[in-house]
Amino acid sequence: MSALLEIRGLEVVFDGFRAIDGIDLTVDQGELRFLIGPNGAGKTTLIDVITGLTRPAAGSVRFGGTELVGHKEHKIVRLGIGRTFQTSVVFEELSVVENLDLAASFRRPLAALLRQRRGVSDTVRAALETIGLTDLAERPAGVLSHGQRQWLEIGMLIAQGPKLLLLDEPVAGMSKDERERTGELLTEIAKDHTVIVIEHDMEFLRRYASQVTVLHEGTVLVEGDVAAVQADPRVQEVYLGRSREDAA
Amino acid sequence: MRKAFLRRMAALAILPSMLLTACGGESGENASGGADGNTIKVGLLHSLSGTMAISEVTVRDAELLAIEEINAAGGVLGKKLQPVVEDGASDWPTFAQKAQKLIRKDKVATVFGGWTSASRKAMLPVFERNKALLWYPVQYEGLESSPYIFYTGATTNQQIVPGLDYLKEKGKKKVFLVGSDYVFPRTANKIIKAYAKANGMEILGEEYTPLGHTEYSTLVNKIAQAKPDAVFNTLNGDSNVAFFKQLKSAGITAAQMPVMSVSVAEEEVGGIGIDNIVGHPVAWNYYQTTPGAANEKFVKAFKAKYGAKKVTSDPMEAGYNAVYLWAEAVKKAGSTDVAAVKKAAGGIALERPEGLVTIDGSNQHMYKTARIGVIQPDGLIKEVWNSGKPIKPDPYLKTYPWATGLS
Amino acid sequence: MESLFNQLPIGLSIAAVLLLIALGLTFTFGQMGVINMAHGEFIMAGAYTAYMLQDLTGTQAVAVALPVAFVVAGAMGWLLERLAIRHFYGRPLDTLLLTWGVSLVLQQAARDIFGAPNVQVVAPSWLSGGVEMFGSNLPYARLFIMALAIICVIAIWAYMNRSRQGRRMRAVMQNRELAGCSGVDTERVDQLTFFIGSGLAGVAGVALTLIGPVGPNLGTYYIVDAFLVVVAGGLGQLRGAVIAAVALGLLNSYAEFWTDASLAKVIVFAAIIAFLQFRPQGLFVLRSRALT
Amino acid sequence: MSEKLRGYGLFALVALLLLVVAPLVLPPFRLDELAKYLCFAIVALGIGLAWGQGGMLTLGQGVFFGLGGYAMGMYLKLHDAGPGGLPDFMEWSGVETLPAFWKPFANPVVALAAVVLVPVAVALLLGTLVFRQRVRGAYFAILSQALAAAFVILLVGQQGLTGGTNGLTNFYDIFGQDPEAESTQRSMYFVTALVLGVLYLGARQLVKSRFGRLLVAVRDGEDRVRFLGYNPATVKTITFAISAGMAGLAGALFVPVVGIISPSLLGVVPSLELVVAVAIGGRYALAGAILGAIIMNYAKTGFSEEFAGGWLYLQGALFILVMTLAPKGAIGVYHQARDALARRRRPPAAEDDAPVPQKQEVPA
Repeated sequence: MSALLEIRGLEVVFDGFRAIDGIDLTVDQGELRFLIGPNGAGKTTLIDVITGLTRPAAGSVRFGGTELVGHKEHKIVRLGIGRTFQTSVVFEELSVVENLDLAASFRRPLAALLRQRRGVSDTVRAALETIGLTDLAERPAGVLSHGQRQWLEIGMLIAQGPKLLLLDEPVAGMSKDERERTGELLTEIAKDHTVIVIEHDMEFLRRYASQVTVLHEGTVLVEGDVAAVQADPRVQEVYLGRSREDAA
Repeated sequence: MRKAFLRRMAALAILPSMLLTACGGESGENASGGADGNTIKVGLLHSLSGTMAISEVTVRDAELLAIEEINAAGGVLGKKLQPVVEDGASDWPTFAQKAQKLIRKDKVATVFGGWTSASRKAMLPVFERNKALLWYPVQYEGLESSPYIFYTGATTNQQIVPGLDYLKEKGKKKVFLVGSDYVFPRTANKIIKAYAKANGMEILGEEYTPLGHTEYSTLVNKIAQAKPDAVFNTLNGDSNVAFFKQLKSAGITAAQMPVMSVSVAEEEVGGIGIDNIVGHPVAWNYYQTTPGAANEKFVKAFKAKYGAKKVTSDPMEAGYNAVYLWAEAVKKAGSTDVAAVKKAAGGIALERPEGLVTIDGSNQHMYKTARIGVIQPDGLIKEVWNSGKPIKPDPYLKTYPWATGLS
Repeated sequence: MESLFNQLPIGLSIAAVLLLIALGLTFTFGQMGVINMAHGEFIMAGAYTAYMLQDLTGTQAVAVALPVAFVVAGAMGWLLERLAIRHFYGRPLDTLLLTWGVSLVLQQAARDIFGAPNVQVVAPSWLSGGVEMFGSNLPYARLFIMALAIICVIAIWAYMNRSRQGRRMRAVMQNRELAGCSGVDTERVDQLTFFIGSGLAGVAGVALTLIGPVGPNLGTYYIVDAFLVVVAGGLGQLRGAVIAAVALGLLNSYAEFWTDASLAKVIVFAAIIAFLQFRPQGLFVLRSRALT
Repeated sequence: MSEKLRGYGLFALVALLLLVVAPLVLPPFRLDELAKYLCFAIVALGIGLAWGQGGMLTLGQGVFFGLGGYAMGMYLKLHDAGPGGLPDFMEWSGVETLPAFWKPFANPVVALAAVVLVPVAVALLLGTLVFRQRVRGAYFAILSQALAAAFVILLVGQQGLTGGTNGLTNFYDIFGQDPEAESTQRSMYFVTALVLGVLYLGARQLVKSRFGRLLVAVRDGEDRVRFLGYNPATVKTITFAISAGMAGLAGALFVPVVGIISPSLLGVVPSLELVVAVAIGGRYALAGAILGAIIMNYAKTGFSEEFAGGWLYLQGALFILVMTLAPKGAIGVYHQARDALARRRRPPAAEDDAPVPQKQEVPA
């Protein structure tokens, strides 16, 4: 296995506040990596930097040997990195299938985009089946439930055909059943993709994670498999200490 | 999706049918021409809305007054005049289209209308191609003589040139030119520069500001630094207010640097603020205070009809005259036929509020007396100089040796 | 070279006018994201307030009218917010068009109430005359406007940073939901913001009677310039608006001095487009992590 | 398939009304007026595309209308002046030699190409500068408005080159026809109606294409679109350029239809009025944009013929009401009424053409 994503010496500063303070992180091809950490640890900021939304003050992010820092968002997507957001953003006025079709079409030349879509492409059909929204394909995305929207987002991600998927809290706000289905979806996707997941939900983590990285105050605190990380006293300190503060 | 489209198109289809029903009636009423039975239709085409409405409405009022008076005196050729009023909406293409409507649909005998040069230029082709008549009541930049337009306001040799004569007489040698950025000021200033060259005057500066401009501190500073004897002002509309206010607050008074204006009349004085403009000269052919029985009658009738606070001004009087001059030509021709009226109009002379006005048949402009006035503390304008006799109109300034090469 | 200096006070005085007309917008546009095209008509309302007060106060109308115009225009703004704008939050472009409709109605109303011609507002005698500065005459009227602009800026700054209400206003601006959850009555804050923003337009209107026409078209002469100041200055940023007004005022006066008034306007516009290439959000931006 | 046929059938019906019935029934003067409204409808179609579909509130379409109109007007002026001659306004403005940028317009092919290409080029340039920097929403609206203001000042100020406030007028020969002749006006009407029809079909095709779906996506979530691998700036710039090209074409048609092009048509207010018309007709439907432009201009003429001042009240009030009560405009109201009816008739409404849900615009 070779390293797909290599982050070295990353620093991000917001108005004097160091959101990320020197992170090194390596994710290998085919890995399913969970990122956890208390609020303000820098998880989302890290993903923002990888996807070009936030510019780092220092450091490098290399993806399959290509430096990502300085590229615009859509260029990074075109290199093969896809992401979701904490609050799902799907295009409510477009139908489910149109949402997926757009996600699958960005490699088409502009002239081809000017033609009307005829039928459903194989990529889109496969994505529809994976996320289980085939029955709702022609409905506008605006009528979907919260969980269905999250799945649609994941489906759009699959349709993009990326090499690396970044999921930001995919099960937040979901019912128990929905979490279950999302977990299965995740396992399914992880078979043939490299995935990084930000997640708070410990139970979800225990069930589906293998490799975990714990962030704290902008640095990597611990890295390892689930059991090792959970047993680590520093991790307990960070989470418990935090909760003690909150209670006070 | 198809269905949605279909329904949308259905909605779109309602519209033309609406138009059809609306216009069906109109085409029926069209059958009657401009001079049927006991009335003669005449068109009044001024801006009743938009930025120019403020000026043009008063001209329309004066024209309506004239029509009313003529009707009260028995009308023309035994028929009453029936005004058809249209709104040019301060928009030049609208002027062109409304002119076309008046000529083709209403079949009016003549049209009185326009104020800005732009509106006249827009209407000109419509009148020329349709061989219809337009009476244009405002002073303008000259260099035009359409066979289908009668110009009842001053051309340049009846306003700009006398204004310069007056400044020269007063010993003002160094002049600064200020104008709004459009055709009248630019043409006027070209004439002024030629005049200055021939008469030993010096032009210290020539500045234009966009229409509706209200920030004059830089310009006032330029003037203050140039230290001219006088300013020749061809600003238009609201810009005059800002200019005079800022000139006054910079401490420049009429006594040390008179500003000769050619677009400020009685109506504008109030808005500018009397104390901001008092003592400054203006050049026109008519003031509310111009002596004579004809003017007394006009002012009295106007105030009686529209209110005692209303003032009369040069363009209003020129519009009022236009109706009388046309009526006189129709009487002389014995018909409203355009060719006959044009032929009869030359040489018609009427005693008007501004004095004797004679139509020059060769260019369809008027012989007019030039009058220089000074703004009084009561807001009216007092005449301080006049040309003594009506000046022959010369829109191309052919009789002025210094003006060769201008047109 | 002399002109380099004597245009300076003129540029600053233009800046003061720009600042006065734009200050109200930094509230309504900046704090609430409402593009109020009727802002120009609130300026007009302020000017007509001064005109109306002349009957009572004679030539001191301008001084007396300042607070009255603030309340009159403020009340109009408050009414507009209550009746219409509050249904439009989150739809800035719709508000723009809505308020344009309002501005049309207000213009025509002014025409019907006060007549189409400009009216006269007599400047108080203590404002006639001026001082020499860098070889050019700076009229007292201009100094008055500059002083007024400075006072307004200080007052707003103090209000925003020192008063309880002002802090609430900033809280709502930065995070509406959070402020709402923390017990701030966001609706009341919106009303107040609109009242103050519109009131400032009224104050500007009174000041403008000293230098410009007072008529139904008054608002249309200033509205585009006012928005350009806010765009260049950055949303909701007082210091941005001040710097942008000064920069645009100076640019305008020097450009006009060396070219002419028409070209100066075009130059200013080109400069703003060029500036936005470097600072697309204006001079100062509030950082936010939210997407869109 | 039958629905598709009916759809085309209706389009054909409207075409029949515009191309056969209207010319037969309307007096020539009214037909010429309708032609003028159709010109505005073409601009409105472009606004519907840029604003309704793409979320770009362009308040400066008058600029592109003007560029197209002036390109056409310059050709006609030069044609009237003859080889080596000067347009009349240059003579009285003291311009003695033809300015260089006028020269290419003596060639009808160049002029006709410029009618579309110049506005498109300007829009591409502006779009690239502005959208690349993610200037959007209200900022874009204000900038486009300032552009209209600056453009008018420039046109008016350069009188010797552009005809100043007067604009270009008094054309004698429009491709061999007398512009004031009824036959010319009639054929110009047909040309305008045909152009509108073709552009409408083209725009509809665009909206239905993947690009059109992408455009809606950009409108509703520009930043999200980036993470789908598209550059929203490109999508917006292209759409803006298309709408500019439409406005340019409309301007070019306007010149022979009305016989004048002048700065008073291009400024802030006329540009805004068209946007308002689109909003009233229904911005989310292309047909709504066209409908709005025709109705509003028709109402404006009718109203101002009756009482001039009242028009401002009516326009303002109508507009406030539409924005408050029916932000989707006339077409939106029609859809609502239809859906309400459909629901009453068959309770489980089929969602084959669900109405556009209440849209939140992307804030700046």
